[in-house]
Amino acid sequence: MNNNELQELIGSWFPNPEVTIASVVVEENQESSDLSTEKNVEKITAKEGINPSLLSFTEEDSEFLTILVKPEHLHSLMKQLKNNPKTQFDYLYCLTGMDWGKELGVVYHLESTVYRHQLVVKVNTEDRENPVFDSVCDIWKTAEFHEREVFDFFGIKFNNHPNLKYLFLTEEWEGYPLRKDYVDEVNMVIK
Amino acid sequence: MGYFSNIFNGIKTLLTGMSVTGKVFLHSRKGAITQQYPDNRETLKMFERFRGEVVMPHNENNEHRCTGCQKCEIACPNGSIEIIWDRKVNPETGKKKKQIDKHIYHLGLCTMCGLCIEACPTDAIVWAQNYENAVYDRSYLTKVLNQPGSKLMDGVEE
Amino acid sequence: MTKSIHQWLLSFMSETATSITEMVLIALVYLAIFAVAGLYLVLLERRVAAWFQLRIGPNRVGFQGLLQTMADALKLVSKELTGTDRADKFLYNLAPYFVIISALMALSVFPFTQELQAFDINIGIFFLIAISSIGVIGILLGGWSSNNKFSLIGAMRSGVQTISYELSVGLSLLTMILLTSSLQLSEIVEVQKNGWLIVQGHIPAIIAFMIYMIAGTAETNRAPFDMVEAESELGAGFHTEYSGMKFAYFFLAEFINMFIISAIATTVFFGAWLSPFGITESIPWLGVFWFLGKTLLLVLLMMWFRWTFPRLRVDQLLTLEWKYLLPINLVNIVLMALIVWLNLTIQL
Amino acid sequence: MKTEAEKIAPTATNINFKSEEYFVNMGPQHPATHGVLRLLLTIDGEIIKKVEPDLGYIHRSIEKMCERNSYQQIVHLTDRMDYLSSHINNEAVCLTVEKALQLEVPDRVKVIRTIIGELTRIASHCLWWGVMGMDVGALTTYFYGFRDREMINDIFEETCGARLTMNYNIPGGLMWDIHPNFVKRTKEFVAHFKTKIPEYDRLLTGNIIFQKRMKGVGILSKEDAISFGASGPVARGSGYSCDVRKHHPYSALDKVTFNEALKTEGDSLARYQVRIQEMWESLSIIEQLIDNIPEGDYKVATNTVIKLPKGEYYQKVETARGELGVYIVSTGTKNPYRVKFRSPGFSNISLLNHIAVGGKIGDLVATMATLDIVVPDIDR
Repeated sequence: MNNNELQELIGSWFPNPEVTIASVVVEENQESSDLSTEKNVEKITAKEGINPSLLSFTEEDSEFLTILVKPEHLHSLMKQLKNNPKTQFDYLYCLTGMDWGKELGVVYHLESTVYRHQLVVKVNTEDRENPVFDSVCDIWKTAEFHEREVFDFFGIKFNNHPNLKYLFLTEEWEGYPLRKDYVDEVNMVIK
Repeated sequence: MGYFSNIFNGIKTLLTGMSVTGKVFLHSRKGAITQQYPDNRETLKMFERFRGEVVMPHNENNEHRCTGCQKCEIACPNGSIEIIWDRKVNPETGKKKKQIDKHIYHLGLCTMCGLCIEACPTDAIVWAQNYENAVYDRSYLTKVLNQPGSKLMDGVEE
Repeated sequence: MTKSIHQWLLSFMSETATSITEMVLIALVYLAIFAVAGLYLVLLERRVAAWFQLRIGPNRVGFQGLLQTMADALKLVSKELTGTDRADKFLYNLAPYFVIISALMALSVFPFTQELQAFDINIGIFFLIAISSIGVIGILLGGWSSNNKFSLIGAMRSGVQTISYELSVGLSLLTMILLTSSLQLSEIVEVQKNGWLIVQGHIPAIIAFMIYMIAGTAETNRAPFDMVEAESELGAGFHTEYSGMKFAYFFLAEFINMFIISAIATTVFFGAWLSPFGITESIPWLGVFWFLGKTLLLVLLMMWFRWTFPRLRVDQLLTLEWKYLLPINLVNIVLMALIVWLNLTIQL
Repeated sequence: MKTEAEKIAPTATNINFKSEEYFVNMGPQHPATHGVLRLLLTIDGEIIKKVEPDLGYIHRSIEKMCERNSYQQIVHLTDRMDYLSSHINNEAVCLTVEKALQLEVPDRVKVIRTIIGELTRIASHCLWWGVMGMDVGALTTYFYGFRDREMINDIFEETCGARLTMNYNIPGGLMWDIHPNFVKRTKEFVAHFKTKIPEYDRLLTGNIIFQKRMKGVGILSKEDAISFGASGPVARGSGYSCDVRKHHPYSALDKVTFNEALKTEGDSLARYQVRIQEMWESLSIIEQLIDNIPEGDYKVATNTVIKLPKGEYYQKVETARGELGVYIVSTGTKNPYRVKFRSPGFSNISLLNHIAVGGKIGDLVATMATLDIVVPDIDR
């Protein structure tokens, strides 16, 4: 699938409540039954049908299609991405913690080993004191270690993680080293 | 029968393995790859691109090519180069010109990445093929690359 | 010469005192010779390993590194003895002596020449097997008392391994006893004047020899059966916590044991000091070299094993013994018995 | 009330022991962990019940260091990650920067990068083979592996100036042109090594003890390999086709033909055979390219200060251990805003617990050797 088709398909999972219920139902039915028919008509409806408060798409500044999703919908979106036979993103090849300055976030790079299409999912939170996201390690087992790494360096906690404790750092470590506001006057040399 | 063929195949593979090491054993006299290091200092020659340490070549008049532009200092990722420089008046032209006082090189911090030599516009610093860099005290690793009393070679401009 | 010493001692001592003094003297001489011999086996091992591995090996101390092990021994003697907290101190200190003494005791019975045999008892082979299994007690003690889990695992492996392979060593030697009908080492050599036993017994003897070498390698805990030490798994196994001279005892014992296993093989399969054309019978002192030469060849073979093969896993070690070596061994004894009964041996 | 053992091992406190289980601390100084990796083992007799890796003993936070360095300076830091495939790491960063700058490097650069990359892969596999043998107890393999690796290191030293941390790539090309002897020496090596791989097979691969040690040990299914994010020979041993060189070819890899080494068994032996097969494939790639290195420049000029346009850039390459991803977020300044290295070893070590449980201690060591761990690559 190319990026447009992906965007269309994923958008349909998060319908805009302002669009009439009837059209949403039609959309979903079409989604599950036949995608190819009335493609042009549907594309317009699908793009309008996305709930902008839940997730948004962007393709600028990146070679991949990027989805920005709200934290509360992260897990359900990921589960769909993995399990939906049309997307099958079964390979989480990179999980990156991010400090955007104001917000903290996680970036997921996904690939499907069946279709070989790629996708980036981002999730951000403004809560710097106690940032929490849902863990995806029940979907991809590799996330277990990667999320622990993010917990080490950014202090982002993950719900339902089986073994969330420091992986690299010692247990008595204070602060989160990869955050932009981390200061260590002894060990950090700043030119 | 599988039992016995297992045994015979097993023994055969073991003997094949032993033939490999046995062959090496028989040719051990000339096959050894050991370098008897301190003994072969005379014959041990490094390749001309080998990165041993950064040096500044001087010619017979005790002149170097460093203009003190500090490009190497900026290029260095580890801060292993420090340049102490001054503006001095050139007696002939009467113009003020940048001149290095000391080109300090911390071998202990250097990762031999070669970015300083890439950055140098006048080829003032080059790689030396010196490989015996062990010293008894860390302070010996801080070196001043320009020789005392040396000055800039004529005609070298940025 | 021994007679003249005996006469001289008898001239000022009672009979009992004389024999005790003689025993002590002989023991001291043996001890000195074999401690040095063990050290040189270490050097040999290191050089041979190097030759197998495209290296040169130690060649700095003395001519061709001949003094290397002396230097090593000096270093080991002068090293600090360290131990762990809460180790069982008594057993911990006792363990190395078990290992080294059992190794040295076994040396006393070998017939180096017709005359040079310290102790010619009529149960020679039995004595050797019995003595060589005492060493494992030392290993078990050392591993147990070190208060280190790796040592403990190593010791337990050692127990399992030695108990199993003891059987194969015993049975393969028993196969040969059928030919000699004596346990006394001097008589075993005597029988071989009509040809080495490995020739006399042909097929079953060769099978017995192969089994003996495999089981013997396992007995000495050498690669590919070095479960006990297994440095990539257990660090150093049972002697992880030993240092200095106590470690040296374990180390030396391993090499002396290797020598013993090869020496038994030489005696039982390859005619000890006997040479072709009876040279060593007319010039007896040559027999020592003849004996040592054969032994060293077998030692070399064991080193060749060590520097070629990967290590077995502990369950495969037991599979090899109980599923392969032991049944073959039992069948082999019957085969040998048939051959002896039907007079099918080859007599030169 | 804590028991004595729990006091000694503070990180073991959350492990629930059964009465017959005990806890062994394997590493950080242990011959089989290939560096400073610490494994917390829960063992019942000889049988592994749980493996928990404890990382971070050589974590240098390269990702944070990158944030204060310029793009040229980042390259040499990646040498220190997976030091056995340092050239490929350098290449990954350079490719990312070039992609962001939309810089087309000359064909000569691409071909040279690919040849040296494949040589690096062979060198890494040589070392792995030697250490693999040593881990299962065949000590001699180590020296044979090093003998052949030494030839490659000499080639590197002559051309790149260093044997291990070469830093031969710069954004926009190469630091220098190849040495005049490079082609000759590489051909010599290829001819030499073709006689040596069969020797490897005769010494170790065919050996009955080795076969018994490796077969059916540490089985990883294809689904698990994907789910655990495994890559490189580890995943290909499970039949998961994941070679970045095939699926997302970079440099000159789209110009050559080679087979992706694949095995379906998923055990330690399969992973071993995949690596041996990869050495043959790398040789064939080198042979295809070595005679036709195109003429041209060895670099294109870039600005002294490289500023990437605002955006996010991701590039993956196939190192000797698997898929290395470089993720650079730029805000348009001369330093990257965030750099993430997706290292193959980190994902591969996470599946150790999954495949080692139920085996013996010896199996654990053998399995870990087939994962081909480089600790600085895991810790970064």
